[in-house]
Amino acid sequence: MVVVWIPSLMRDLTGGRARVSAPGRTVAEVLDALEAAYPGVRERLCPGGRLHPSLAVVVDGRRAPLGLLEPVGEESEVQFVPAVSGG
Amino acid sequence: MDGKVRVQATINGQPVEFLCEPRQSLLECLRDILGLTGTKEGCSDGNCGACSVLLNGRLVNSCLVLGVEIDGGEVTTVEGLAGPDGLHPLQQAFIDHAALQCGYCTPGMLLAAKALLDRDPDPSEERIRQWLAGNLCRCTGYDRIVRAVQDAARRMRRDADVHAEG
Amino acid sequence: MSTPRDERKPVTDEPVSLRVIGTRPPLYGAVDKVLGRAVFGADVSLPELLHGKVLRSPHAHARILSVDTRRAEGYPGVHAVVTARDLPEGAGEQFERDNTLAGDKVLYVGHPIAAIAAESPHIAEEALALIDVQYEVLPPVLDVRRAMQADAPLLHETLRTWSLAGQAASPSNVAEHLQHVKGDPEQGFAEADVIVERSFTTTMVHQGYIEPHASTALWHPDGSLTVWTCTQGAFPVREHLSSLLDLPMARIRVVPTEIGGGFGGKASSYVDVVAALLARKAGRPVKVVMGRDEVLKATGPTPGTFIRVRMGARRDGRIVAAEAELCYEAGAYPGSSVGSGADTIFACYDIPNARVDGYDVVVNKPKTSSYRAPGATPAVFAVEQVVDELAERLGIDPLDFRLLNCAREGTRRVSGQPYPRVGFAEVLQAAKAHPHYSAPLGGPNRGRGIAFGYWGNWAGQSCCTISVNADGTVSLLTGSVDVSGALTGIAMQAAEELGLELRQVQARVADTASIGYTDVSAGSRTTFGTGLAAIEAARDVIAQMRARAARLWGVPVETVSYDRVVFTTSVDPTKRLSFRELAAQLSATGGPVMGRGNVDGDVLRRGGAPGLHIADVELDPETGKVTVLRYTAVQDVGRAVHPGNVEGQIKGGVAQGIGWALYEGCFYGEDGQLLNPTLLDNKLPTAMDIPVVEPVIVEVPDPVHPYGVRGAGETPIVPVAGAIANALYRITGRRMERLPMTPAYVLERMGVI
Amino acid sequence: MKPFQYRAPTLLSEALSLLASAGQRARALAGGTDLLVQMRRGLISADLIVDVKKVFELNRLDFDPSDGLTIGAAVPLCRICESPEVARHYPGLVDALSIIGSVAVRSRATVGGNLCNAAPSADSIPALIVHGAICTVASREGTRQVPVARFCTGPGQTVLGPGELLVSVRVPPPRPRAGARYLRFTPRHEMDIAVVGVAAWLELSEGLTTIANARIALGAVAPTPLLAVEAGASLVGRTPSAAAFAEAAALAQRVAAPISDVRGTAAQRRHLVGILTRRALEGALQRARGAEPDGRQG
Repeated sequence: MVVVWIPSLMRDLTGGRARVSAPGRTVAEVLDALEAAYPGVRERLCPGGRLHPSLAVVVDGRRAPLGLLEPVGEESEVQFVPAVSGG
Repeated sequence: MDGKVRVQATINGQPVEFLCEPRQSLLECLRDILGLTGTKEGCSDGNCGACSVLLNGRLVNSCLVLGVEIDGGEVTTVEGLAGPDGLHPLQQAFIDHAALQCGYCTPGMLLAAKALLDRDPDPSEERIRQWLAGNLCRCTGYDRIVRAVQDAARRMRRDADVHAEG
Repeated sequence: MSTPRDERKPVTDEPVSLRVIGTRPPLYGAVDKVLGRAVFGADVSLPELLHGKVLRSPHAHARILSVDTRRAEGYPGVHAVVTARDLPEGAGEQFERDNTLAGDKVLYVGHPIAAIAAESPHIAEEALALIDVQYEVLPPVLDVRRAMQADAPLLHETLRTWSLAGQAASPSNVAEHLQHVKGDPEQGFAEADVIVERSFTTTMVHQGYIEPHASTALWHPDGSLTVWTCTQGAFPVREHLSSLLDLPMARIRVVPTEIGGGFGGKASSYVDVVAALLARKAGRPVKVVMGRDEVLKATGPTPGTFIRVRMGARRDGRIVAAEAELCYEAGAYPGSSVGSGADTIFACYDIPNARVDGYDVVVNKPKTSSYRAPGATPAVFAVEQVVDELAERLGIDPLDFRLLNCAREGTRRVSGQPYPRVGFAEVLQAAKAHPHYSAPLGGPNRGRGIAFGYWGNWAGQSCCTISVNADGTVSLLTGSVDVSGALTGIAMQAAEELGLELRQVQARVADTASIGYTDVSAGSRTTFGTGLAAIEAARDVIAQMRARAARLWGVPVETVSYDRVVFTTSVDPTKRLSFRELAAQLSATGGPVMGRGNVDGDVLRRGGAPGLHIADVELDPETGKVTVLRYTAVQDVGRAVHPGNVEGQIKGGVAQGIGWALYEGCFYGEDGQLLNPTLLDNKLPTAMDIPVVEPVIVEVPDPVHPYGVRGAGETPIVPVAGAIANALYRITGRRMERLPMTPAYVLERMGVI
Repeated sequence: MKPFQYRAPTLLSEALSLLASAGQRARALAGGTDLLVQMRRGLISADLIVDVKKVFELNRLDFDPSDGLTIGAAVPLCRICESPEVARHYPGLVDALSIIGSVAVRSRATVGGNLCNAAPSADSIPALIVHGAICTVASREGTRQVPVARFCTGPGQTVLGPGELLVSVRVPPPRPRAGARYLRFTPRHEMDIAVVGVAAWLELSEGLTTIANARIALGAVAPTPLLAVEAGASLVGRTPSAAAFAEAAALAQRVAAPISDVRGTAAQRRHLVGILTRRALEGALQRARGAEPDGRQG
């Protein structure tokens, strides 16, 4: 099961839980599983279907360039962090 | 738009003649009329030094001089520093000491340093910093520029002594 | 072809014997720069060239009722006048269009409204005065907290606050609210023996590059477009042009000129589309060069901020809880650096319980853009003073207190993301061992302050090609604009891989028609990210050369190897070819060899670069004037490819940090006018204001880069304001809660005026 | 910048008739480091620019022990500061002229330009005032003398009428046992504009024990550079002391009428008037006693 770190402003949907496990082979599949268990999660993260531009997906500590398509392993952990560029 | 004035001057040792409007600055004449784009514009109000050139041996901001004012005068720009036998010692020192990064302030910095060394062949660090205070640099933090000027001064003094003995 | 992406060999700690990396060769392009031959943005000239000037709003907030350009169009010497109406219908993102040429509203003084192309810049300027614009002036809002209030004037009627809690209902100036919560902050603060809370206000600051923006556009008879522009990223400019002009990218060629400083400010495009519109309408090439006042009024400075920080620690010196609220000015359109500010504020520390709230707030000022570690400097200015105060209240040496609490491998940031290997502790230990930390101050009214800052590294995408020439030299092309020596650092990594000396490597920056997509040179990514692409391209060359040797010797390619000196085959030890010798055989063994590297650096678990700075300052207690006497900057750079460049980045970043700390700011009047649109009153530090900065390089290799490289260019600016503030505290006994720390402010904090 | 005609007369009479013919639409150009900046910003516009750098009377720089120093209005600051006589007899003047703008600016900028630009924060004017300098103004109708203390009438405003030209400034000969000092406060250590400027001039009595005469002038704290009359008068007859200087400083603070702007707050300026007046008086005292004050600027 993949461990997903729930951003604080979304914990109203997960009963206050900061970490949630869900099955899936890609981030998108995990999100689908989360949506089933905690309705509203997908729309929060992906208003209008695409990951919000100010967010980046991190899988096992690595920013995932494929975003939602990024494959995840059995024991992977997923976080959503600010998309950073630079100056 | 007529009302142009004929200007004759010596630029980097070459006699030059050009037409310009009285309102065109020396900086504009050098860059847009004479194609000498080595001199740069950073502010056009005398606050950054990027447009520094020598006019009759004096360091000036070419954005605050009118083209018509140099009639009969002598101008040295960065394009006039290197000689037939290679880079000016200041140019070589700036490379050796990595005294530039983006290089936009470098032409003005080189002319300011030349004006200083023409007057004082062995300036103190304090004097160099005070003299170069009118030339802003945003990349280097200045100290490598100061080192390069000191090093060039040493080389030029040595060459002058060799020349004197020879 | 090239080695599969994920088999990067990790760098072991003991130093590999390197021949090129670690040396200090002169930089590519340096000779042309000292000769005045380097071509910067405004140096481009073409036959039939016209000159463009932009009409900018005199109001900070107004509705545009009408724009009448007829008189200007008739003015002798004018060839074209454009307004927002000239932007192709519905092309590109609305905010981008509006900030290129204002639609129905102007949102800051300097907002572009129209532009004119004429025979000379003077004629264009005169004709600007003939454009009649009717405004309905609206009240501006300039202070970030005022803008957040419900009754504040609204910049965008359609803007709703977005957050992960969902979309807000009513319109607001707050474009986004982000929040991170780690552990249980309430519980953490309950455990704390000492709690410090302070609020800080920092002024908007401009990057201060000496070269104003300049762009030259030329349309070709076949309807394609070439643009020469001084930018940190030619490809993002191409995307911007393609989007707003509704033109396929293959019909656009963006040629990056030399760049006279950018520091993040030239990662955005301001006059490229305007030049293109004017050139198309006039049927002649057009060059638009910004004046310094336009640069200061209308290009993206870094946000002004309001930051509240509260931290708690136990008597044993452990920080147990931290809380921060960051309100950042986005300027006229959403998109400040509050995200990276929130990501960086507690980045140096291992804090079990933390909450960070960030607000991206539009105000009637120019749209902000990046400035060297965007968002980090104000955040670290705030947190490093609170950390300093905690250490003092607990009676612990400030460096030891930071060592006790610094992040380590595996530490989770407030966002939950775990750290890979980063030299936080190594930097602190190196600083502690440095003579400066314990040297006597040597006089009255002097103080020493330290500050700890971090900048994560963005990797981004890069392309690089390397062609082998018949004489054994190689020609390298990359899309990364050469910001301050990065091109040399990239070429050095290729030379190392190829076993060549740097002077055998010709390296050039390619335009967008000559290389694959390469992200902007920013985010401390270029030497790292494009270096990876250069390494991949070099390994691709070696693979192809091994195949040619195999063909020459009639042996299986697996038996051929290259030890960066000679190609050999295990089949017959007498067969040996140097790179140069094999290169001479290429045409006879199958034709030219070209290696290719295209990389997405983000695939790698990247660590960033921490820095600990030590600042000695002297204060004139009667006038409040501050002089920086001595400055030491210790930083983990992973591996210094070109130590001279890394030291140059540290010296330059500290110099900008000193300007930010003591002298600089974009100061606005109540009516939204910029009060200091010149370099006289927007005071960049001069050669008399910056001491000799001593860089101390610490090398804790980043495991994901073959040579351990980290991004190093941005961290140097981050701790400076905090270090100077902590030094001033030791003299005045007062914490500095505002930037810039002008003489007047210091006197006020001391209660003298 | 609007187009204009350019003339560079060599005769004063020619310059004066050119200026008179175009009236308000003509401007004299000396160094240009203020004039060209303001024309470029549209704050000043002219149809005729009269370059006065070739007119003999405006290019004089001569010192005479009895007449004093005559500075032509078109003499560049660098030439003045490099003159050994000026350095020896008027170090208080060099304090001010040697820090205006930058090296490049001082190659072109002139005392005449600084006076005609009449910025409240001008560095040369307070120093000229305490030296008792007098302006020589010419027009086709003739010439007149105007003390520098009365030359400026408001920010950017002077007594010059249409067709009038500032020809030169005469600085009285140096008096024995007298010394002057100019200090200004700027956030940066160089290349900056005065938040406050203070010039002080002291003349000691025969026995060097008391102050025979004193003048204090302030910059950037009123619409024009300001002679602080009471502050100077308060020192006459007193023994030079910290207390006396503090009293004079307080009087100077009272006459100052500073504003708040992007360069400084009124409270800061009022405070700085006190600090710089005291320091300038101490420097003037050292020079009156034949010593050199420490080089540190305000």
